[in-house]
Amino acid sequence: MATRARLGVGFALLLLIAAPWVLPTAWLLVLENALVLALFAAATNLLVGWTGLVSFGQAAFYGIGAYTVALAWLHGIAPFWLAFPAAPLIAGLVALLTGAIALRARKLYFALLTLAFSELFYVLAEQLYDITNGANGIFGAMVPDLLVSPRPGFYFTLAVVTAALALLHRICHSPFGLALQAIRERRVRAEALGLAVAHHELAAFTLSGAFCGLAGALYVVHDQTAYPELLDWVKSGEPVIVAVIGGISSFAGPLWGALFYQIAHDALVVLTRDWQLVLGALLLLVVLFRPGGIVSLFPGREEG
Amino acid sequence: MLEVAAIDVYYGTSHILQGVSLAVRAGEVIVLLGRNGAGKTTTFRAVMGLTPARRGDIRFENKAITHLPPHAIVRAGLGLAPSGRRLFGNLTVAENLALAELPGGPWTRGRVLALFPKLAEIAPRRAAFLSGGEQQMLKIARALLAQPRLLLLDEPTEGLAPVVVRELGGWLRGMREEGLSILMAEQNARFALALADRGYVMEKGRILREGTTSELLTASELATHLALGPRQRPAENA
Amino acid sequence: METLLDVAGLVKRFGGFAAVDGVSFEVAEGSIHAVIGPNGAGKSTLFRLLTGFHAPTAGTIRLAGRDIAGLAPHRIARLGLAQSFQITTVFPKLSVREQVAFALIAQSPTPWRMLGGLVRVLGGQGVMAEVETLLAEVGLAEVAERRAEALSHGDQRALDVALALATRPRLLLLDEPTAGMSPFETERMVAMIQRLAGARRLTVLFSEHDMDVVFSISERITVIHRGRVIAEGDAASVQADPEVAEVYLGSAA
Amino acid sequence: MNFASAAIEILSALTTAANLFVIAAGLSLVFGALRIINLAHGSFYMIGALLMASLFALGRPGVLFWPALLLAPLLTAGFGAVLERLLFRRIYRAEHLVQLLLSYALSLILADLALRLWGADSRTVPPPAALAGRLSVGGAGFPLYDLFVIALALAVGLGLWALLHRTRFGWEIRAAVEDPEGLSLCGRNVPALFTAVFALGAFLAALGGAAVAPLQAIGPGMDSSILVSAFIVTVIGGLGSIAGAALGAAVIGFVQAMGTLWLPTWAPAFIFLAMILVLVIRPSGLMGAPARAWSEEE
Repeated sequence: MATRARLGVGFALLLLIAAPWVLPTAWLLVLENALVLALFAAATNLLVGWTGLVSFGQAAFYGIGAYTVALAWLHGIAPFWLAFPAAPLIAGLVALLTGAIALRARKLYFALLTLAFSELFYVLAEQLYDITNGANGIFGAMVPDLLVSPRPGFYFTLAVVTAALALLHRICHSPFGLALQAIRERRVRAEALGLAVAHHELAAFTLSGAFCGLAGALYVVHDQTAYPELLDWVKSGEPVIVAVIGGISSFAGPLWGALFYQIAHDALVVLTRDWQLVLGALLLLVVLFRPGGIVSLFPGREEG
Repeated sequence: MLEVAAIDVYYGTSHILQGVSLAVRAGEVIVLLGRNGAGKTTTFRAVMGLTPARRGDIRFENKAITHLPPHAIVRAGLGLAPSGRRLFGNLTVAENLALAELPGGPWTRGRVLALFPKLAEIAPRRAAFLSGGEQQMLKIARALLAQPRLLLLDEPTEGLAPVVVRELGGWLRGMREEGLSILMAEQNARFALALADRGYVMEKGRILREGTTSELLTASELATHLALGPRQRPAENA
Repeated sequence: METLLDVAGLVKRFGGFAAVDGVSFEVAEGSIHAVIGPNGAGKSTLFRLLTGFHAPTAGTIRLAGRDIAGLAPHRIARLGLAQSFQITTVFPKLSVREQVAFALIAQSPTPWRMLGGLVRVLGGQGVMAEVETLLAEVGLAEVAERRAEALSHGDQRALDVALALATRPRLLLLDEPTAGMSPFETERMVAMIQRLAGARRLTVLFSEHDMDVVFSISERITVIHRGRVIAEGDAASVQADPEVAEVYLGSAA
Repeated sequence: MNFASAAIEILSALTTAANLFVIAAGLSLVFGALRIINLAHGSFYMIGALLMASLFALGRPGVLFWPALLLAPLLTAGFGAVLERLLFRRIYRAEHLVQLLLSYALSLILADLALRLWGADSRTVPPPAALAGRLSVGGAGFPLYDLFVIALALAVGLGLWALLHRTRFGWEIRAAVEDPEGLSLCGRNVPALFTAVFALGAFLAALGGAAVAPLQAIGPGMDSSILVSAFIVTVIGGLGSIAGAALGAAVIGFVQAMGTLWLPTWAPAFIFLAMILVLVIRPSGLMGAPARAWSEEE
């Protein structure tokens, strides 16, 4: 990272640490939502932006992360402090298994297969009523009291998201991340150069799934509920859109996108019922005229 | 009838044609010679509007066609029989021909089938299952049905058995007698020069030489550019 | 000289059409060997068979004694056969240095080992130094920070070769290395091939339409036509071969 | 469950499948010729249904059913043509992410606009009097309108086949699927053809929406619920193949009918499992579209 970028990140962290003492609680929650969304979007972007694999099924892993925490509480399987770290592991394991199947298909068919898996898990969550409470979802005191109060909850989320993003950043800028980009640019050539492309794609899918699962577990910390729509394909579209609006070709893009999306959403939902219209129009404009996303508007900041 | 004046053509950022100029007069058969990758196909694509020229002008019968869409260029009287297996393979031969026929010109399906009687025999077959010679026939027939006054032929002998190449020469002479002008890109120099009035030699996106058939047949460049003789290379002892 | 590549009875059929129809030839270690032939002769298919992008219908391909016919492309690459492509296939959005580094680390076997930092995994400065050496060797040191899509055509082809070299090949396969190049770029490429064969003791097998290039640098030439070998020998004998002349000039109608 | 109610369940599943075929055929046609993935296809379906309801409500009850059934898809087709000219034309050569997102963005916008224009309340359209009854066979009463929807799908299937194989327009579409450039060399205006094909796709989606109006409540949310089903049908059959869409619809109809009979709660899961299974065995669907000839050249 360039010095300027380091300074920027440090400054942003300072602002975020100060936030609970400055912002009203309502806005603190918006910010917390934005942090979780940022992780979800950055994790999805490991596939979409870095590897060139368009997945419309990342909500499956997000939802599995959320359900891990919620089900562990509902059935008294494990305490929160065990269930929470287990969430990304279980989501990653499911991603490994589904990825091994979905990655047999290419491009559009891959996107649709991930969508099918996401819908399959959605149906499971809805129909396994005895286990999941079905469409009613699970809600209750599944999170330690400490994390429910605004400031500690915010700091917990901030700490987890920061650590996870640091790790993701590391992965994106490691040789592995470089290999993923090479796959995105020219899959055949990457293979001809000796790269085991299929293994790398599966590794990326698994990692992305694990980080999405972590984001889902954080969602539960925040809202103390899990319900089937968390696994739906519409939910899967969200991190992709956030990443695209922010800019998929840089690491920072999805983070800016998440901040922008969450604030715009929460502000507009109050003002107008046309949030979807605004989002659609914005996405249309970005896709047609600003394929680099929000980050491409900043001068001299192409790579993050 | 066709004037190509100093066109530049790019694929993305790579500069493929650099100031290519050539002309075809009514009734002429012109051959464009050059190795693979010399820019012959790109020249044809630019003339037909498939890869529009970024600079320069293309005029056909004194009408500017440089920026017209391909179908408008076809309707202006230019036809292209492209190289390779460019047929609608899932359509039958009859469907291919019906699709290609435009009204208001001398070529009807009946007349084309009279020129290529073989096509009538194989009319119900899917084009994907034709032999190389049959495909070439169908491609030319298709181009004729668009009623061109100037026909562009890209590598008509490519992949054809020698017998079929001779036959192709016969068809082309027949078409020429019908008053059609022809611009043909070929690697088979002897075949092309036996038919043509004049020719151009292309190399690396430029026109290297222009001349009559007899001039080109004897030109030393032809031997060096198309055949096997080594050329002097000045700075080559690195 | 030892035989590095031994192709015997190679056949590739697509449906009923034999694109490669019983091709046999040998490439001696350390030599510069050309495969030529008119358009559609089967050169591209032959190269795809050698690199594993097609599986042969019949025949064997031995690289240093080991049969590589039908192996996956990345396996063949790891066994020491690298190629540069006819249509330039560098990675457009990566910088020149990044993609040469990638090509070097792609030789590392597992994704998991690649998760750490770049320099550490590469074993310290050594590999980054190798990147710089390679860049200097192909004349790209000055444009190392640029994205490949911003390079000239000649530089892209040079980068293509650098990527192939990064796999530390024994045999370098070049598919029409000077296609679409200006005369100046062509000379640069020819000089580079000769330098690589000389300094790196690399075996080079290439296809080419520019006969000046073919005859000025090849030690041995294999001519194929309609999927078969019709002549083989040094420049003089191939030039003198009447069948070759027939194939290239065509017969009058 | 007795025989009569089982038969009615099966007929109901068949009706759904038949209607899905009409919608999926449009999706597949557009993909085949234009190579574009249209996530706004469900929006055309919804707009068709809403227009149907509005046009129907213009006249005295029942009078305008048949005109509306024709007019609603025609209006939607016109709207589709406009969208093709303004938006989709720009992204034919773009990567699939761009296509997915642009059409998804459009579906968001259309959903919101529909909400504005038609409101959040759902509407109903009764079937015409002639089709309101039931056909009694062996103790089971089959709703006549369901039979009509199945007949309509058969007619659409046959009509599409005849269009594609017996008319010049159809040959042009099939030629464009393989090689649009070659078609332009035949002097055909390919961009105009693409507009027409896109409009035809929108027409089929809207026809599905209009036809389904008497069977369910019409309102917001119809778009996203149908989209996934239509995609599953299309993907199982193979994108770009009309016959594939028919086959996909038949598979889905069968799976759904069996699921409804034996394990009603799991029926939706079976559909996704069927899709996963098909794609794992045949990664481009049962009857995947042929690749464009010229993209395969060496």
